[in-house]
Amino acid sequence: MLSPLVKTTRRAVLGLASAVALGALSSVAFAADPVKVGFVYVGPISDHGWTYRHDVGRLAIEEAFGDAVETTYVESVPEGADAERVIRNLASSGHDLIFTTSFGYMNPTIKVARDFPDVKFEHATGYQRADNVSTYSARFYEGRAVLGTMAGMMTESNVIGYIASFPIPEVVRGINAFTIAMRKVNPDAEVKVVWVNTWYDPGKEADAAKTLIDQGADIITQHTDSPAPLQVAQERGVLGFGQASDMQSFAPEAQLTSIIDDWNPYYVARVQAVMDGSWESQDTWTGIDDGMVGFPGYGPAVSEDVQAAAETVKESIVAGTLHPFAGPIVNQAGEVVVEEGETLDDKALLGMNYYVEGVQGSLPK
Amino acid sequence: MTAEAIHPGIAPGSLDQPLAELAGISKAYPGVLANDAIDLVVEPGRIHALLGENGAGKSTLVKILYGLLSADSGTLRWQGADVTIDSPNTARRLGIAMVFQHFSLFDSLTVLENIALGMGVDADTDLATRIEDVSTRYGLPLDASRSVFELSVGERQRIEIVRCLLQDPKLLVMDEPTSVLTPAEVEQLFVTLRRLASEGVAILYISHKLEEIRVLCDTATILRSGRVVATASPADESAASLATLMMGENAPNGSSLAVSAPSSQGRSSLLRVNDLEVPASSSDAQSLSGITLSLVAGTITGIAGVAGNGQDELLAVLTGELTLSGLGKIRMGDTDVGELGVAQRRRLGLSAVPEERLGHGAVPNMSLSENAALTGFTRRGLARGGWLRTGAARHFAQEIIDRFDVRCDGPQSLAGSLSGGNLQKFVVGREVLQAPSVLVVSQPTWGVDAGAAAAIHAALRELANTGSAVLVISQDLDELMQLTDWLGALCAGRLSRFYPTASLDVQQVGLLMGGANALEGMESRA
Amino acid sequence: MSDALILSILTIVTASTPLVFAGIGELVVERSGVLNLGVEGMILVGAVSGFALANLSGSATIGVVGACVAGAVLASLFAFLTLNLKSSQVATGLALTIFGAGVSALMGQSYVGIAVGGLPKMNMPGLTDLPVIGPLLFGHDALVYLSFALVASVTWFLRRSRAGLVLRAVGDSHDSAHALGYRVIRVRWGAILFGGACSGLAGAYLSLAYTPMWAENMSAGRGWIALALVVFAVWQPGRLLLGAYIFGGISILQLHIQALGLSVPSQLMSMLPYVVTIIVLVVISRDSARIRRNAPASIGKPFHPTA
Amino acid sequence: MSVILERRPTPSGLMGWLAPVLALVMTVAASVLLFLLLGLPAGAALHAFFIEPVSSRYGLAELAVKAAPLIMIGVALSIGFRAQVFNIGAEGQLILGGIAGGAVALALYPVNGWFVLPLMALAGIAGGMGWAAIPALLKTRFGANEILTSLMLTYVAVLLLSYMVTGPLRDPDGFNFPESRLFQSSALLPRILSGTRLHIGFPIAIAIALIGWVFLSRTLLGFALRINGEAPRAARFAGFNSGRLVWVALLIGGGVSGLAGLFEVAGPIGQLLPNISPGYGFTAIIVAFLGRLHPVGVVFAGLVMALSYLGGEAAQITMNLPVAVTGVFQGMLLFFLLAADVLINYRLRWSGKTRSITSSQP
Repeated sequence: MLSPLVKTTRRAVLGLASAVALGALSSVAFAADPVKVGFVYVGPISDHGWTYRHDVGRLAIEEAFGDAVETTYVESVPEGADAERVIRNLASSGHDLIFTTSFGYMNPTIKVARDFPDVKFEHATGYQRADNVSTYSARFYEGRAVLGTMAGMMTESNVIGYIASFPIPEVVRGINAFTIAMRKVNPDAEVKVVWVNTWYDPGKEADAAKTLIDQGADIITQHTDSPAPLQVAQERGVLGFGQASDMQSFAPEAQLTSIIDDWNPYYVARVQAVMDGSWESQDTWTGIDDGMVGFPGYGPAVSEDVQAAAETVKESIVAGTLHPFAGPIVNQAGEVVVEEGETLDDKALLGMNYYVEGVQGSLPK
Repeated sequence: MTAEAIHPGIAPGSLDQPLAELAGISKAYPGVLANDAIDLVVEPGRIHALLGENGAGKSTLVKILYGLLSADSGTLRWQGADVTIDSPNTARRLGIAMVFQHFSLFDSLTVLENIALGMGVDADTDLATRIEDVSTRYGLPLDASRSVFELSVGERQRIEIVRCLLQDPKLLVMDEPTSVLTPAEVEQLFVTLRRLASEGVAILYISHKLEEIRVLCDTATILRSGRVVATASPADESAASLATLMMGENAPNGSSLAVSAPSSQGRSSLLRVNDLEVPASSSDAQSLSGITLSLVAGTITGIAGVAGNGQDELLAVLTGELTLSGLGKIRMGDTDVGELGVAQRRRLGLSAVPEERLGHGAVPNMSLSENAALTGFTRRGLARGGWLRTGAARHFAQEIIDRFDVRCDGPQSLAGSLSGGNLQKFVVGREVLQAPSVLVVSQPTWGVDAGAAAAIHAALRELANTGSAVLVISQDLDELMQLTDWLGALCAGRLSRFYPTASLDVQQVGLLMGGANALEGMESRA
Repeated sequence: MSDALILSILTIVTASTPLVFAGIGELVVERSGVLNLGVEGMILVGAVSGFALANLSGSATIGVVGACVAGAVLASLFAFLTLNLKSSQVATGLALTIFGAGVSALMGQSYVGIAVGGLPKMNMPGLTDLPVIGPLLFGHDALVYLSFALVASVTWFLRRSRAGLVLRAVGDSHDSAHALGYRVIRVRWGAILFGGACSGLAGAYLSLAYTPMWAENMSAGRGWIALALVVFAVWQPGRLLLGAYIFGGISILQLHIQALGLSVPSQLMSMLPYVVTIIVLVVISRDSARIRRNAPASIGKPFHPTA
Repeated sequence: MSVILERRPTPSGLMGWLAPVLALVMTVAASVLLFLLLGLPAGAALHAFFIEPVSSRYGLAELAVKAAPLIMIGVALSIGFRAQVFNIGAEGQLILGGIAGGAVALALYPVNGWFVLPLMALAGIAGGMGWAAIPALLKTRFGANEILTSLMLTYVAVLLLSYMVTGPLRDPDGFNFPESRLFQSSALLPRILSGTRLHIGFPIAIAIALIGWVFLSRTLLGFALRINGEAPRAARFAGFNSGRLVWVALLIGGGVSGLAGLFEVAGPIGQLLPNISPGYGFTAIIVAFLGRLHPVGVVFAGLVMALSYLGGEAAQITMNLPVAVTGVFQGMLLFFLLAADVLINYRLRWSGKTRSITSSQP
C-alpha cells in the first residue's frame, strides 16, 4: 500500500522451548495429490535479507520434492489487519501447510488456525502454539557469540560498532551474546550501539556504519538487513560481519564471516512430516547444531588462530559445553544477574531487555 | 476583405494603405456566434474606436487579431499581405501591441521582469533604461524594481502601456484603458495616444464610454451581437446617438439617471467613522489615516480616487473583513461595530458590494443560488441553526434574477458563466434586496455595459430613496457626478472633506483626488 | 579539525546529496506551477535503471545517464496525464509513486544481491591530499559536485535566464503567461521532464554512490523528504541546499549522539530531523513577503486555456 | 488529423458515470497487454484481480473491512481539500488515534463494560484531532505550510507508536515483544456478519460519507469550507473566518482519521502493534481525488482501491504473481481512472487543423 514510511516492524523473535502441544493427527497426503505449501512474507523477496532467506527455503522445498509439492507465496504482507485475511485465503484455498514468517503474524495465525483444524501452520519467531500451529526460530544469538569472539580478538581500537534495528528482545539478546563473548577474549573491548529504527534502509544503515567508524569502531556488525554497512566497512578499510546471507560479494575483504539464516533443512523436514502424516505441533528453537544458524567461509582478514577460536566456540556450543549466556553475567550497573555456574533459561532469554557490561550507553526502558 | 479589394499599384507598406484589414471574420462558440462576418479596416495614424456592449463581440475580435483565438472563417491582411496570426508572438512581430482590460501580469515578478516577458527579451539593465526613457517621455512613472503585488491598479496598467510602447507598435489595441485613471491621468493618456497617432501608430480603442470616444477617436466601428451595425465619425455624433447605435432599442432613456438628490437636512446619520487609523497590513497594502465619514439616511455619498489609494482597505474596514481592536471608531447608530465581524455587521444592516466580482463578491464556480446565500444567509434567513436552506436560497436567487433582469439560465447557472454586467446586477441586486440600512459599493459599474450600469444606478438610488445610506467608492467620475449627493475623495489613505456633488465640477474633484483635503470657499462636511 | 569530524561531514554530504537532487528537480517543477508527488516513484525507477545499466555496461556514467532518462520517461507519463488530460496532480503523483515502486521492483528482480563498483571518489593529485580541505573539497564523487553545480545552475536559470523567467511566470499565473503567448503546457512539460531526470539522478546516487546496490524500495521515503524540503526552502534553490544539509546533518548528528551513549529512547532521537525541520519552517514562515515573491501562485491548479 | 480536446460549456453528467466504465475497459485492455508481455494468462489474472476477491461472502466482507478506513479518511480529507487545506498527514493522525484509543483500552484493562468502546472512540478522535491541531496551529499562527508539517508529523507519529509499544504500552506478559496485550472483549468492535471480520466500522464509514455529503451540501459550515476553497476572499466577504476554517478542516480530517485508527486497533487487529496501518492515510488521498472530492464518489473510489489490494493478494495466491506486478497494475488502473475524467469537462474532437488551441467562452 502507498506509504512513504519505512516499514517499522518485521518478525521479531523465537519460540519458547518447552510446552509441546499435543500433536493432532495429521492428514495423510495422497501421492497423486501434491502437498500445497503456502508462505506469508513480511517483505519483498528481493529484500536480500530476511524474506529472501525464507524464499530460498521455499525453493529448497520445490527442489526436494519436485511435483509432489506446490508452493505459493504472498509478499509484502503488512503486519496488522491484512495478515489475517491473507493467511485465511491461503488456508481456504487448499493449502496443507502454511508458513507465516514474521513475529507480527502470531495472533492472526492462531486465529485462522482455530477455524482450519486440518491445515498445519508454522509460525516463525512466535511463542503461541496450538494443535495445528508449530513455532520455529533460530538461536541466532549462538552465531552472535561466534562473531563476538572473533571481534574481540581482532579489534585494535577496542571499539565495535553495532547497528541495531528496533529495541526488542531479539536484538538486545544478540547485542548481549556478542558482547559477552567479546569480553571473554578481550575484557577491554566495548560495543557502541546505534538504533536506526528500521529493518531495512540501506542509506540509513550506511550512515550508522560511518558514524560508528568515525567514533572509533574498527569492526562493524549489524542486526539490520542490507549489505550497506559491510560496503561501508569495505570502503573505509575496516572489518565487519554479514547478516542473513553471505554478503561477501559486497565486501570481499571486509567480511569476516556472516550469520546465515538457513531454513532449508527445517522447511524440507516439515513438508516431509506432512507427507508422512507425522506432523505434530512443536516448538523448534535450534541454532548452530541443526544448521539453522550457518556460516560461510572466513574472509581473507581472519587469521588462523582467530579461525580456530571461532571454530572452538561453534563446536563447544554444538557440544553443549558452552552456552553464550552462562554465568557469571554482569549488567551495566555492575550487578551480577546470572551467577557463576548458572545459565539463563529460555524464558529469560525470550524477554531480555537490559544490556550487559561492555555495551556503551543504556537501553531506555 | 477579398482579393479584389487590393488596390493595384500600391506597394505593401505604403502610407495610404490600410494597416490591417479584417474581412468576414466569424467565430462561433457552442450556442453563441460571437463574431458574425465582421469587416474592419484600421488605418495608420488614426484612433479607431471599437464600441459595443459587453458581449457584443469586441473582445473576441481583438483576440483574433492578437492571435489568441483563431477565427472559424475570414481573412486578415496586414499591410496589404495575407497573414495568419497564430499566436501573440506573431502579432507582436507584425507590430501589434495590446493593453488588456484584465492585465496579463505576474504578481510575484518585478515590473522589469513583467515587461521583459511581455516583449520576449531579457530583463537586463538595458531594458530598465528603456523603461525609464519611455515612462518619462510619456509621463507614466514606474519603478522597474518593484514587485507587481506591491503596486496599485493604476500603476499596473502603466506597466501594460509601457510594455506596449516599448515595442514601437504599428497598431496599439487598448481595452477599456481609462477606468482606472484620474481625470488628469486620462488627459495625459489622451495626449500620449494622440502623439502616438501623429507618429503614425494606429490605435484601436475599445470602450463603452461614449464621451471619451467622442473626444478622442477619429472613427468608430459599432458592434452589436457579433455584427458590425454601423461605422461612424464620433465627433459628428452625440453621446445619445452613439448609445442608440450601440444598444439598439434597449438604450435606456436618460431620465432615470438624473434623479434629483433629496436634501439631507434633518436626516439621521446611519454610519459614522471617526478619525480612523489603520496601519498597512502588509507591504502591498495602503494604510488609512484620519478617516472621518458620516453616511446620512436617504443619501448617496461618493468617494472618488484612483485605485490603490486605500479603497480596498476602506471597504474592508467598513464591512468588517478587517476588524479593529478598540472602540469608538466606527458606529452604526448607537452600536459600536469596530470590533464586530462581517456577519455581525451585516445583521445590523451593513451590506457591501466589493470591487472584484469574481472571487470576492461572488464565487465563479458556484451556482447563483449558492451565491445568493453567500451573503443572504444572515439577513434573508437562508441559513437556520447551521443548516443551509437551499430552497429558500433558490427562491432568493430567482427573485434577484427577476427583479434585476439578470440574463442567465436560472438559479442553477454558475456565476462565472454570466457576463460581467449580468453578474454585477446580480451582486448588487443581492445586497439591495436584503434592504440594508447602509450599503457600501465599490466600483459598481466597472467593466459593465451601459444598460446594466443604468440599472445598477437606478437600484442604488431607489435604495437611498427608501431611507438607506449608500456609499459609492468609484474611480469613474462621470458615475459619481451623476449618481451621488455628496462627494469626497481618497488619496494615499486620507479622505478629503465632502461637498454637495452639485456644487463641484470635474476639475475640483480632480484636486481632491490629487490630495487636496478641502476646497477653498466652499461649504463642506466631514 | 579532527579526521573524525571531517569524515562525519563527508557522511552528511552523502546523506544530503540525494535530497538535493530530488529536491532541486521538484523545485523547478513546482516553480512552473505543478505539484508532482511522484518523486519517490521516479527515484526508485532511476535507481534500478542506473544500477542495471551500470551493471550491464560496466560504466557508471552510462548508469547515471540512463537513470536520468528513466526518471524523465516516468515523469512524462505524469506530464501527459496532468497537462494534456488535465488529471488531478495530487492523485496522479501519488499513483506515479505506486506505479514506480512496482515497475522498479519488476525491473530489478534479477539485480538483487549483486554488487557493483560504485562511483569512484575524486582524486586530484596534490589537492585531495591537502590536510582538512583536501578531503572536504576535493574528495567526493563526481555526483556531489554535480549536485552543487545543479543548484548553482538552477539559481542562475531562475534568476537570470530568460527561460527561467518564463518558467516562473508560468508558475505565477498560467493565464497571464498564456495571454502573452507563452506555451504553458510546453514549459511545464520541460519542467516535469527535468524534475524526473533529477529524481532519476537521486536514484542513481542511491544505487551507485550512497550504497552501491539495488534493493526494492531502497529510497525508503527520501522522495517525500525532498518534497517537504521544497516547501521548506520557500522554492529557493539556495535554501533547498541548506534544508537538505540541515536534514542530513541532524540525521547524522542524532546517530552520533546515540553512539556516544546518551540514554534517550532511540525513537525520540530518530524524530529529531523531522521535528527540527518543522521548527525551522515555523521560524522562516514569518517572512510572508518572501513567500509571496517565491511561492508559485498557480501550483496544483489545472490549466484550462481560455483564450 | 489530430485529436483535440474541446472544453464543454458545462460538465457532462453522463460522462461522470461513463468515464470510470471507460477507464475500466481501458485498464482491462492494457493489462491484457501487460500480462501477455509478462507471459501470463491474462484472463486468469484479471479474474483473480477483479472477480475472485468478491466471489464469496467472506471476500465481500473483507472488501468492506479494507475499504472502511479508506472511505472514512477519504471523505474527511475531501472536505479539507475542498477548502484548500492540504492535510497529507492523515496517516499520522490515524496512528495517534490508534495510540490514544488503544491506551484507553489498556488503561481500563481488564475492565469490561458498555462504556469502554465509546471512551476509546472519543480518545481516538481526540488523539487524531490533537495531532492535526499542530499543523492547524502552525498554519494559522505562523503561516507554516501544512503540507510539510503534517507530513513530517506522520514520521514522528510512527516513531511515537514504536516507542509506545516497546515502552509504556508494552504487554507486561509478552516477553518484552513490541506489542500491547490483546484488548479485553468489550474493547473490540462488534462484528456484524458472522463468520467474517466485518465490523461496525464499515456502516459507520458509510454513515460518515452520508454525513459528509449532507455536511458539505447542506450546512452553513460545509458551505463556508467550499467557498473558502473556491474563493478565499469571498469567504471572508461572506463573514467566514478563514483561520477558523483551517482549524475545522484539519480537525475533521484528524478526528475521522483518528477514529479510523481506533477502528483498526479495536477491529481487525485487536491490540496495538508497531504497524497498525499499511498506509491508509496516504492511500485515502488518492481515494479522495479518485472520488472527485465528493463523499459519494469517495465510497466508490474506496471500494475500487480496496478491491485492487485484495485482487493483488488473490493474484499472488492463485497465480504466484510477484507483488511488483500488483503495483504496476494498480498504477495503471489509477492512471486510467484519473485520465478518463477529462471527458467530464472536455470532449474529443477530430481536427484537421494543425493548431490545437482549446478554447471556451470568452
